[in-house]
Amino acid sequence: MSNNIDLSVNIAGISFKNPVIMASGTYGFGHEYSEYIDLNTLGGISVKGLTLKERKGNPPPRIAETPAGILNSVGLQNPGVEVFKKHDLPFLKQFDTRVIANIAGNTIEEYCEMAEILGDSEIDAIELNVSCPNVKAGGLAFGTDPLLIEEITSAVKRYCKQPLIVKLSPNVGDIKSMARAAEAAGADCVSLINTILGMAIDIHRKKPVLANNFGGLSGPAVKPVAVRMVYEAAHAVKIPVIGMGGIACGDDAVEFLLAGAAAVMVGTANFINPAVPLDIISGLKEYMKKYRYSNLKDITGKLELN
Amino acid sequence: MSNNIDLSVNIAGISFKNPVIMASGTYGFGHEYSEYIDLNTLGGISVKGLTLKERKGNPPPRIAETPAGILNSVGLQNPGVEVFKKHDLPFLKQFDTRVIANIAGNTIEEYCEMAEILGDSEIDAIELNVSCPNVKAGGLAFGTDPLLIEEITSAVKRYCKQPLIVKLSPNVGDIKSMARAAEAAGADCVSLINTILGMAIDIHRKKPVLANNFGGLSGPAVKPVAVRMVYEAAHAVKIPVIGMGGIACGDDAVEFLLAGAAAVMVGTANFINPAVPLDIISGLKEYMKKYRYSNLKDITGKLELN
Amino acid sequence: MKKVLTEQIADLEKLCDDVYKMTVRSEYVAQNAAPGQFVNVKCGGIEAFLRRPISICDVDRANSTFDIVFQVKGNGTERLSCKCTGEVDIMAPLGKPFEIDDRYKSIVVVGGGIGTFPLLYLLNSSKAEEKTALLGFRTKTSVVLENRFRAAAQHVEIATDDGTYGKQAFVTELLEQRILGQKPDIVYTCGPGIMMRKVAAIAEKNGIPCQVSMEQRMGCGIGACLVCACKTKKGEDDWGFAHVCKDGPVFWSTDICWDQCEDSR
Amino acid sequence: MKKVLTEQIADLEKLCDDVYKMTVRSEYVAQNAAPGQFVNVKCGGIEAFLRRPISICDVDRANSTFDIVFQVKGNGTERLSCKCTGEVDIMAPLGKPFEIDDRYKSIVVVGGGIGTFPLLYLLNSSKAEEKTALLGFRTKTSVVLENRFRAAAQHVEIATDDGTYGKQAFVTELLEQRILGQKPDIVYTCGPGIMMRKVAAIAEKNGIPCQVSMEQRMGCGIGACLVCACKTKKGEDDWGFAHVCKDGPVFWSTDICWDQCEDSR
Ligand SMILES: Cc1cc2nc3c(=O)[nH]c(=O)nc-3n(C[C@H](O)[C@H](O)[C@H](O)COP(=O)(O)OP(=O)(O)OC[C@H]3O[C@@H](n4cnc5c(N)ncnc54)[C@H](O)[C@@H]3O)c2cc1C
Ligand SMILES: Cc1cc2nc3c(=O)[nH]c(=O)nc-3n(C[C@H](O)[C@H](O)[C@H](O)COP(=O)(O)OP(=O)(O)OC[C@H]3O[C@@H](n4cnc5c(N)ncnc54)[C@H](O)[C@@H]3O)c2cc1C
Ligand SMILES: Cc1cc2nc3c(=O)[nH]c(=O)nc-3n(C[C@H](O)[C@H](O)[C@H](O)COP(=O)(O)O)c2cc1C
Ligand SMILES: Cc1cc2nc3c(=O)[nH]c(=O)nc-3n(C[C@H](O)[C@H](O)[C@H](O)COP(=O)(O)O)c2cc1C
Ligand code: FES
Ligand code: FES
Repeated sequence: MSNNIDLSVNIAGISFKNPVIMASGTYGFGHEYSEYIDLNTLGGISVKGLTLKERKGNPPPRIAETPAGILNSVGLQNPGVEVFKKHDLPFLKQFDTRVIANIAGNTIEEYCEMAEILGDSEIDAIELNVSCPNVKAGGLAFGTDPLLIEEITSAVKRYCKQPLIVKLSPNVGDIKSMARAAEAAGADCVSLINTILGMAIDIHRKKPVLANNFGGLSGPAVKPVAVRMVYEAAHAVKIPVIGMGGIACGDDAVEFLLAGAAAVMVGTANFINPAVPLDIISGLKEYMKKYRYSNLKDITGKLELN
Repeated sequence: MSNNIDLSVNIAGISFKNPVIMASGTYGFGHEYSEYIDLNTLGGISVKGLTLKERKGNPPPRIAETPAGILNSVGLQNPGVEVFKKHDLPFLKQFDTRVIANIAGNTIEEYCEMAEILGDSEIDAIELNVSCPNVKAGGLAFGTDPLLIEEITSAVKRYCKQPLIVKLSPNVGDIKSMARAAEAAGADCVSLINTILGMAIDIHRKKPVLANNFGGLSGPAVKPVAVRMVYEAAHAVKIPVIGMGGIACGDDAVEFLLAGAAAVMVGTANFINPAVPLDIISGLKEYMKKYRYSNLKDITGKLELN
Repeated sequence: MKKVLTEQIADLEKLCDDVYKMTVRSEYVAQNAAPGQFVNVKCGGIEAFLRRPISICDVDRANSTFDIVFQVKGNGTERLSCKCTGEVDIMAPLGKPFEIDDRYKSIVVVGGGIGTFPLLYLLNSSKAEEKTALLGFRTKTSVVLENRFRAAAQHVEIATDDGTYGKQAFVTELLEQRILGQKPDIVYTCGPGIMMRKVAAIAEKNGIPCQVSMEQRMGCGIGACLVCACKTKKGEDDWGFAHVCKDGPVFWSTDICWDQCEDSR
Repeated sequence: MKKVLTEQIADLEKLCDDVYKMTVRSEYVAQNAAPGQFVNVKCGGIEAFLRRPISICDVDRANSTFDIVFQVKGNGTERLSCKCTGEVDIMAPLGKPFEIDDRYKSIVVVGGGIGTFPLLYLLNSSKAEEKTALLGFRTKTSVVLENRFRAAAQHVEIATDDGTYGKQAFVTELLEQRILGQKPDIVYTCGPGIMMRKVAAIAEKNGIPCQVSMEQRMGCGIGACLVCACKTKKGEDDWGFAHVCKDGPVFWSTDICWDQCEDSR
């Protein structure tokens, strides 16, 4: 009986063999980690954020270590969506795992164009990274205004052949309204949290550590904030939620599932231990075995408030 | 020359002998820590958040440990402002250190009444904790809406005999507008960050660890977010800024000063090491000695962006 | 002025499975501690960020050492169980001790699991004429330090949940039987909340004063942060939150509002 | 499939002040490493959260060990300097090694400070007929492992900033003098960015190929996270960000855009 543990989950019509998905920007296009772990074991991979044209990214340093976390400011270095489609996607499609294309743009038109370009590709879903500055709205991130989220989601949805995941930014006062806006505009799923805006200062140079001055915080430090936001989002919308932020072991993943996530994403933890997705999967199984759960449905959203 | 280090700072007309102030809610009314450290060495103490009437606080557990941080949900347990004035303030006034009364209310009227009650007391400043739910606005925290911040600040300011510090909540999308609202309404200073809303889950009980379900995150984990917000606030307003969030050593304090803080507050770190304020003060001095600074003005706001 | 102490670890012994006894050299604690008080130990690094409260299990004044006995639960105690040499950073002694008084000629201590050990220090410090220890453990292998209890008390009775050692019974049943025989002047108890509540009820029913040693998650450990709340009675129909680290960990059982104190740690 | 390795520490030696040499037993690294590659070490806990990249200083194939030499800078290297026994958790060998080729009959390595040590492995691996080591240190006490360099190269010249040992000169001046005497077939350099930039300029001016070993703050250490960017030339007038962990740490000096690579770590 305890052998009948089914880790599969269906999100927006796509079935994942397990709920452990690699978070965008932390796993490249899978090449590097494929030397350390069998990508067939993964639930899915969300690829490095893609833009319409190649982007060189920000100058270094692009990373700063902080207590139990990191700040990064990669600045979306990527070869552009077309190159990805031609060169990187075929590599990923060798594996039996779901591939999610994480896309970012400066204008709604850019997002739409990318969705269109990806329409005839083999990707399984599109993840809309709305943490980017909206150049038309004077650099305000799309993801910090529910109206902008609605606008961009419904626009992209029209061009989208695959299920659409909207990845929410945590740099907001009310995450619920952001999740609701995405849902109302037709998102099939929301994922969160993206990184929290932060800064680290080199007190000897009297300058920020990051060349870009500001960066996004990720890793264990953000976990309690992420769990709270995932709980709030999952209780604000009916579409599935993918939770992430600081997950480093099976127990962490269980926290997010209980809070309402249908699946989780794992980012920063890979840097310290490339085998961490396997540890998370087996930790999850152990937890389910202990409590005789056979299905993720027995966990997702099962948190009871005190 | 290197002996002439002056750590004093004047904020809104009050002079602090050094910029290291104990953060509200982490130092009680000073009694307990006075057994471990000479309170005369401190720049100041912001007392446990006061309410108009006694508050019993939330049921336990009120604390959860998280990576490099803690969540707390004390729920403002305190004897009420009158009892504080009569029983606790006299104890604190034995010491040569600044005493800041941190106040919290459910309505603007409550805040005003407290400010009035404290008007003829020996406290040196009032710190407005605007992270409380505004019962009239349906429980929305005062501190997450610039209009509410303006309203409450200008109302309290009218009753306030002492300088008014407005303590900002980090649970907002745009901290700059909150700081500006406080300044526009007559605040003499803003302090930040208060705790970040979070949640920790006991996966075995399938319930949040905290009886109150949600709690506020503090400690080293939040430092990069706090430094960023302090930088943003300090560059948005002309009034002085008091920075806090995860400070645990002199170098941490320097980060906040460089980011623009005139002084810092120290909370969670006291729990681990009651001597931490002294360590911070001496760390600060060492830094100043190393770079031959004689005055905090040589540090505050001196961060150069890359 | 009180100080955070950096003391030498004199010994670390694995008592069973996941229970360890650490002996720490500390003149200050040996001289100043009282039964029921605890130490707040830094277990290490940012991984176990907060200090961990552990009761003092016994004090050896002559040798200036004290013992703590702890069970590995999570990150903190895990790290502590690896420190067999070197120093520990502690705040101690903390909290309100058990009330020891000449009035109490006959005492009974009721301990459950890891909660039994602080009662050893109490037995060793009490000058009562008749000392009884009723100790409950899960199973035979978890019965440790029995000899030290036998040396400290005239009567020691042990119960295990599975009957593999001593009586198969709850320790509360031992207490009920004991009281039938002879009513002690006071009952002291430490262990799981549900057990202490039962002990308190039995004592109160029999008109015996009872002290309980409460647990709660802590921040500062000294009464400043107010997180370690314990619901207690205040006057006739009122209640309030006392604090385990400062007002406790030892309380009179009749002061506790058990509805919220049972097992919410 | 590559693996994260858990290897035994064979030895830890303090070379001077704040510089340590650690010898690690690792069949895998000893068999598979090449000069210029690095190991990414877990220094411990959440305090030093990320791994730390440290170059391989030498390999002893026969004994299946390798050495790293590191300077204590912050939390991570501090912790590493306390590990004299037990295991280390490493990812290794990582990165692109120096190009060693029979074409290069006469080689010069130019090292500065902590950057000198990986060049030892290179010297020991190269089959060049004439090997020269030009090493720059701060002061006399920081000159360590000199004997091993003398055993690995025919010519060893040492410069110190303060003249307390060897010549009082910048190591780049030693290079200029050396080239005046005889032009080597290749120059390899590792050290502070500003030094390597100067070395590269000297080599390029003299038409000598030059390889440099770059540093940058890292995340994953294997090329997935893209944080360890290094500005490099790409075609005629274009440039891009290569990645030190995967495309480097060793680059041809002419590929580097020095404006952003100097000392931005
Ligand atoms: C006054 C007092 C005396 C104690 N005496 C002993 C003793 O003598 N021997 C012993 O083995 N244990 C004792 N405990 C319980 C002990 O403090 C916890 O088992 C320990 O803190 C768990 O830490 P951890 O890192 O291993 O577990 P984790 O679960 O990782 O701890 C996470 C956090 O929760 C807190 N926590 C978890 N369980 C408890 C608990 N039961 N009580 C208080 N805080 C908790 C921890 O301190 C930490 O902050 C005592 C507790 C109190 C309050
Ligand atoms: C390819 C490569 C090879 C290296 N080889 C050696 C060597 O052989 N010996 C040696 O002593 N040092 C070497 N370094 C530098 C070494 O990695 C840093 O000194 C070390 O990471 C500092 O860590 P810390 O915790 O002591 O300092 P902290 O300042 O506390 O580190 C904070 C963060 O910044 C990073 N960081 C700080 N300085 C550097 C730096 N110079 N380069 C890269 N990351 C940095 C750390 O890895 C960490 O993530 C090498 C660096 C690289 C990139
Ligand atoms: C180096 C790095 C690069 C990232 N790049 C992207 C990106 O391109 N697109 C995106 O949506 N999120 C990006 N993220 C955010 C992660 O996908 C994830 O939301 C965040 O790191 C929180 O998860 P973690 O704590 O498990 O890392 C990046 C994170 C890191 C650390
Ligand atoms: C246990 C606890 C209680 C707190 N109570 C209050 C309070 O009553 N009023 C307030 O303004 N802030 C309160 N805070 C927030 C702190 O004053 C401070 O803003 C926050 O903890 C960040 O600083 P730190 O990381 O140094 O702790 C409390 C924090 C903690 C940990
Ligand atoms: S732990 Fe801080 S008051 Fe008890
Ligand atoms: S460190 Fe991740 S790409 Fe180089």
